[in-house]
Amino acid sequence: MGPQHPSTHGVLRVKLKLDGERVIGSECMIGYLHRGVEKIAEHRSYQQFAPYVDRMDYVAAVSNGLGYCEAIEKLLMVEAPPRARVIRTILTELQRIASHLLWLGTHALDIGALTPLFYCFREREEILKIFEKYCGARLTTHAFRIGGLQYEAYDTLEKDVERFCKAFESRIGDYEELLTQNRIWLGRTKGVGILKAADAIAIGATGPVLRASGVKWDIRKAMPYAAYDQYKFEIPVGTTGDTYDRYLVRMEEMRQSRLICLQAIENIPAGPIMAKVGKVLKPPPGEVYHAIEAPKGELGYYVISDGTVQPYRVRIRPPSFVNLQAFDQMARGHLVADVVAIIGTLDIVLGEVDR
Amino acid sequence: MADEPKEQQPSGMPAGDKPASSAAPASTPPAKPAVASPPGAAPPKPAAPPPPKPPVQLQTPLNNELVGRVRAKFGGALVEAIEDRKQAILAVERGRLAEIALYLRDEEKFDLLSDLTAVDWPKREKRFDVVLNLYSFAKNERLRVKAHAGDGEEVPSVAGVWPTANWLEREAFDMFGIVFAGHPNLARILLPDEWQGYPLRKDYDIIEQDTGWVKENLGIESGQ
Amino acid sequence: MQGLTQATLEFVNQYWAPLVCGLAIVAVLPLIVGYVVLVERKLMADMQARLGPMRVGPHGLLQPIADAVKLLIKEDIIPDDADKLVFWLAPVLSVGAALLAMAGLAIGPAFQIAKDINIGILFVVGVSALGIFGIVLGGWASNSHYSLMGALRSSAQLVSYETAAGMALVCGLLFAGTLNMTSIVQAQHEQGMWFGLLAPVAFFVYLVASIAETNRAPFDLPEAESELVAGYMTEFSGFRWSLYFLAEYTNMIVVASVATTLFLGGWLRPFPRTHWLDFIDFLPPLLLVAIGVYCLMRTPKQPARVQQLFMLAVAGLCFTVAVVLAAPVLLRTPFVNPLLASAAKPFYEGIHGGFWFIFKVSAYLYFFMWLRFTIPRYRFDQLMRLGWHFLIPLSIINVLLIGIAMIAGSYLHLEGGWLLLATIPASIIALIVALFILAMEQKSERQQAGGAAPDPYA
Amino acid sequence: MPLRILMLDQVIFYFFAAIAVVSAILTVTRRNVVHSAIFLITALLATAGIFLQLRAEFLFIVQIILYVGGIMVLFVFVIMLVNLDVAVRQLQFARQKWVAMLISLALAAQVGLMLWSTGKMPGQGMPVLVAAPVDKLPPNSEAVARSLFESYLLPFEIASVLLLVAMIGAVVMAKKRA
Repeated sequence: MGPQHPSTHGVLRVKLKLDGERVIGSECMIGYLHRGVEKIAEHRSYQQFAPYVDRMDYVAAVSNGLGYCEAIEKLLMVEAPPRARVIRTILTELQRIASHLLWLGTHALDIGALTPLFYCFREREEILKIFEKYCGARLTTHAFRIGGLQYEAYDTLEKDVERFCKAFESRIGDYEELLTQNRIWLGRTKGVGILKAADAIAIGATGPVLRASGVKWDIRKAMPYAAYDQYKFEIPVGTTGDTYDRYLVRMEEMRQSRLICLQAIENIPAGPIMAKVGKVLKPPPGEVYHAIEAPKGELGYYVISDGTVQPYRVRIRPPSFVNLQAFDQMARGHLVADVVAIIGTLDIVLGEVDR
Repeated sequence: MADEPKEQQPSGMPAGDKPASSAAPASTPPAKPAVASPPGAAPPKPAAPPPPKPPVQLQTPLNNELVGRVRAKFGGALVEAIEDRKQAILAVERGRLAEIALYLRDEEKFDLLSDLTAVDWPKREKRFDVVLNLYSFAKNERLRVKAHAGDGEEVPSVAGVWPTANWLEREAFDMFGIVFAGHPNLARILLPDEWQGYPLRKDYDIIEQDTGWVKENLGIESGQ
Repeated sequence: MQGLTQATLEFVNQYWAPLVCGLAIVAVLPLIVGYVVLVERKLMADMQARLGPMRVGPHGLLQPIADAVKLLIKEDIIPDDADKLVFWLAPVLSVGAALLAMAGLAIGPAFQIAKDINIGILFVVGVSALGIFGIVLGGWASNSHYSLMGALRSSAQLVSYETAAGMALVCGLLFAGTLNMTSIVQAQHEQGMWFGLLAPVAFFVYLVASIAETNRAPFDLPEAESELVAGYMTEFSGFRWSLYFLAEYTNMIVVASVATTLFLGGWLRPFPRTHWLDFIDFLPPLLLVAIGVYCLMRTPKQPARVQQLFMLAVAGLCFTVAVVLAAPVLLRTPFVNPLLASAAKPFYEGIHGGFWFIFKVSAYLYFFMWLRFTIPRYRFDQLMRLGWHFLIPLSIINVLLIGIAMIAGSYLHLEGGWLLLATIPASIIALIVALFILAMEQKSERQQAGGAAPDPYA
Repeated sequence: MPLRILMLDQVIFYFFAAIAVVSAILTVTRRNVVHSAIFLITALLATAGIFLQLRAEFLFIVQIILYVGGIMVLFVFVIMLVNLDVAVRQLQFARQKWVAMLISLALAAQVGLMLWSTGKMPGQGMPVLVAAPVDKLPPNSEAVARSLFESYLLPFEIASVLLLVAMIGAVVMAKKRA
């Protein structure tokens, strides 16, 4: 299946070894979208590198930005003010819903259901409108700054988010109605691409892929960052770790994110939105590894500073790159038609895989 | 990007490698990672405008029970244990990395290898740092294990211990040229196989490209 | 001289009338298919919270013509080492089969091209089976591995679902007693009961099998399979591709009309024999009047002047058809002298019959389209397993049960509506058997859940 | 029956017969396998046309469904699935030329005898079939059905059992191979 394949979410080439219809081995050829982000990081100042981070996982740009800014704040031993942290949480959760919506739409399209795609894009459009009103950009938002936020929350932010969350509850009902009990959908996803818990941990899968295999671990709960410790939300966990469980986990995650947003907009604390951080950042020499729960999994930043304006080394731990490793063992023994479903359920974004 | 890539040697970094190291484990390897520069030697650069931060103690020697157990088990292999910004870092000897990794996974329950990457310190004699970021579900803790490797020296592969290291090590090889002994199929993962040179090394200039490969495959003079 | 005119007259009605009707069908059909495609795109858009084609003509009403012109102009690429003869023949074969099948259909009591050929339904089914060649040869001629695989898959699907469809038809024919289209509808008229109600399971099996046979909705695997791209149609472009497209939609119409004739009572009014329900006759004209009024209301909103004219024309069309439909009904009412009424009788049946037939066919097509937008696609082996393990045994058992019910019915000399007493238990037993097969299927699926799905070609 | 109608029937009959003969010849002579399959299909369709022309619609549709819709589909399937380039290259017919010549001669002799003997019979040589008027003939599907299920029920049952056995045999063989 060549790089221009209609259903590989970007430029991914999969070499399949087939016995008739059955897949007996596979090898992912990646690197088509490699832009050398980490090399560029070593030649840019900390603030200048922030927009590059959005281009990696272009579907969930806001959470990339959050991860990077928080990593540098940890490096500077600086804490973002509470108001900034709450607004950051709201925007990141909205981005998670948007990312899952895009996943649901394209995944359902690959398996043949035409309608969910348009429903998902209708909701996603509303979220992108909120981003546009907040920071002018829809996709690569560069919404956050190191130390806090650049823009004050626009006045109708709470109302927009509330209107969206109110409408979203019935919308998820629509998707569930279309797919969850649908016999053909079950036929195409039940028992496809099974990844047991032990294998998931061994292969380093994180995020919904890991949780669907039964491991109850979410960085937002385990090591809360931004303002996640102030809100109550559950972590959905699957049982068998097949495509259907990943579908259920992500649907439940969308609901939880909606709850977080609702709790967050109730009281956005007043106060400054930017910590005391100078124009020129020269973090004291040293290193830090900071990971956040991106929609695809654990997104980690390992930043080493040598006291100068430019980071000495920025290493980005991409969840899609690691989750894609599980593809080979998941695809084995399935038919070619299932390969499409498995790529969909891993929810990989090639910008992040190749960096 | 308006600014031109500054190549000048970052001023503040203490030049050369400082042999002295605070904790005095039995056999200190000659070179000491500049990163864990002794606290006293280089006064932490106070960021210009912010209020003069007290020279906070960033790299403090770490001595919790984990370090104790590891030192008891491996003694010399554990070169150094420090804590940077409340994150535990163990520097271990390159030769026994795989063994220590197995120990950390089984006894210490660090069952998830979040990330495996490498850092290039051209100034140091043992040039590369292979950095493993581990996480344990049971203890909800992170640990960073480092091993120093010179150019061309082989680092034992941990793909056996954590299968996720397979691609991560291939990427480290692709970007830095570090050879991992015992890796199932060590080959380039992101760049084309015939690409010459290792991009993420400090001496590999950002403008530079494998012009040979570009000319031959893409048929254009040069990437720029 | 007299001999000559008599001979030509006989010659005309024997050979020329069908020829002219045939030509009419071949000319009108692409237009009908074009508008069926437009309706489908509009429906799909409506279900997906968007508008669908709006640009060409008011509400995209001229879109099909634009499509047809585009397809005609598009460059016709022939893969270089493809087999010229077969490459040209394949689409023609599949369109020919589909159009030929159209000839056998009885649109209304009056309008049927092949005047009640004795083997009606068999003719339609047999000829549409020729369509498989179009697909297989098309796949082979385009000489690419993928389209060949797609062609083989879709023909395997067609062949296996034809058996299921055939058995379902047999079950329907048990009630009708004859193969001739018009007499089947006559039988339904006499018994006053649609066969679809007498044998619901057969109707369901035929419905599913007909969807699979026209490669649509959940069974449109050949062109949907991601690596087969467009299945056997990949290499065809421009007009050749539109021939296949025309064949697919004509097949859909053929299948829909066979179902309406056999199961939904052809051109009969919903309750043909119950006279106190006669007001149903007024329904068609009222419906068309309503559409006409709606168009009138919409005309001022049309932005462009020409679109307003077009909407007016559509409204006018609806009104004239409404009048045409209303005329025979009014004539038959008591206060019109019987002489005129009797003259209007055949005229009334023809027009109303035609309306009801088209209404039922479009309802059937609506169901096709509705399925296509909502449910995802079957994998090829699931599709074959459904066909062989579930549909075919179910339809055979159903024929058996309906047969027994018929004998019991004749033994207790139940007539018409009373026959339901016998057929309902038969249908229930058939459903129980269906559930049993499904349960067995589930069990066997669970056993080899570990192993992968069985290879369809094994 | 005015001459003109009769004449039209004749024209249609010869038309179909010509197609049948030509495509039969082409089937044999074609080098490309799929082309010969197509010509075989046209030959069968032409014979079906002749059935129809003789007002035997049931036979017409059975011919189409059985031969063209059933058997020929399998032929084309086999041609597609089995990669035939190898078979085409080997020329096996070289040796049987003489045997084929002999058989065709015998066949020609037989046909000649039949033609010659009719000359002896009363009536003018070739028995010219008169196209039966359309409405007098009983609808022949009933006729076929009645004869099949009443007068020849036993052979019909035996044939169906035979078919069943053949089908089961095929399934068993396929199962073993898979």
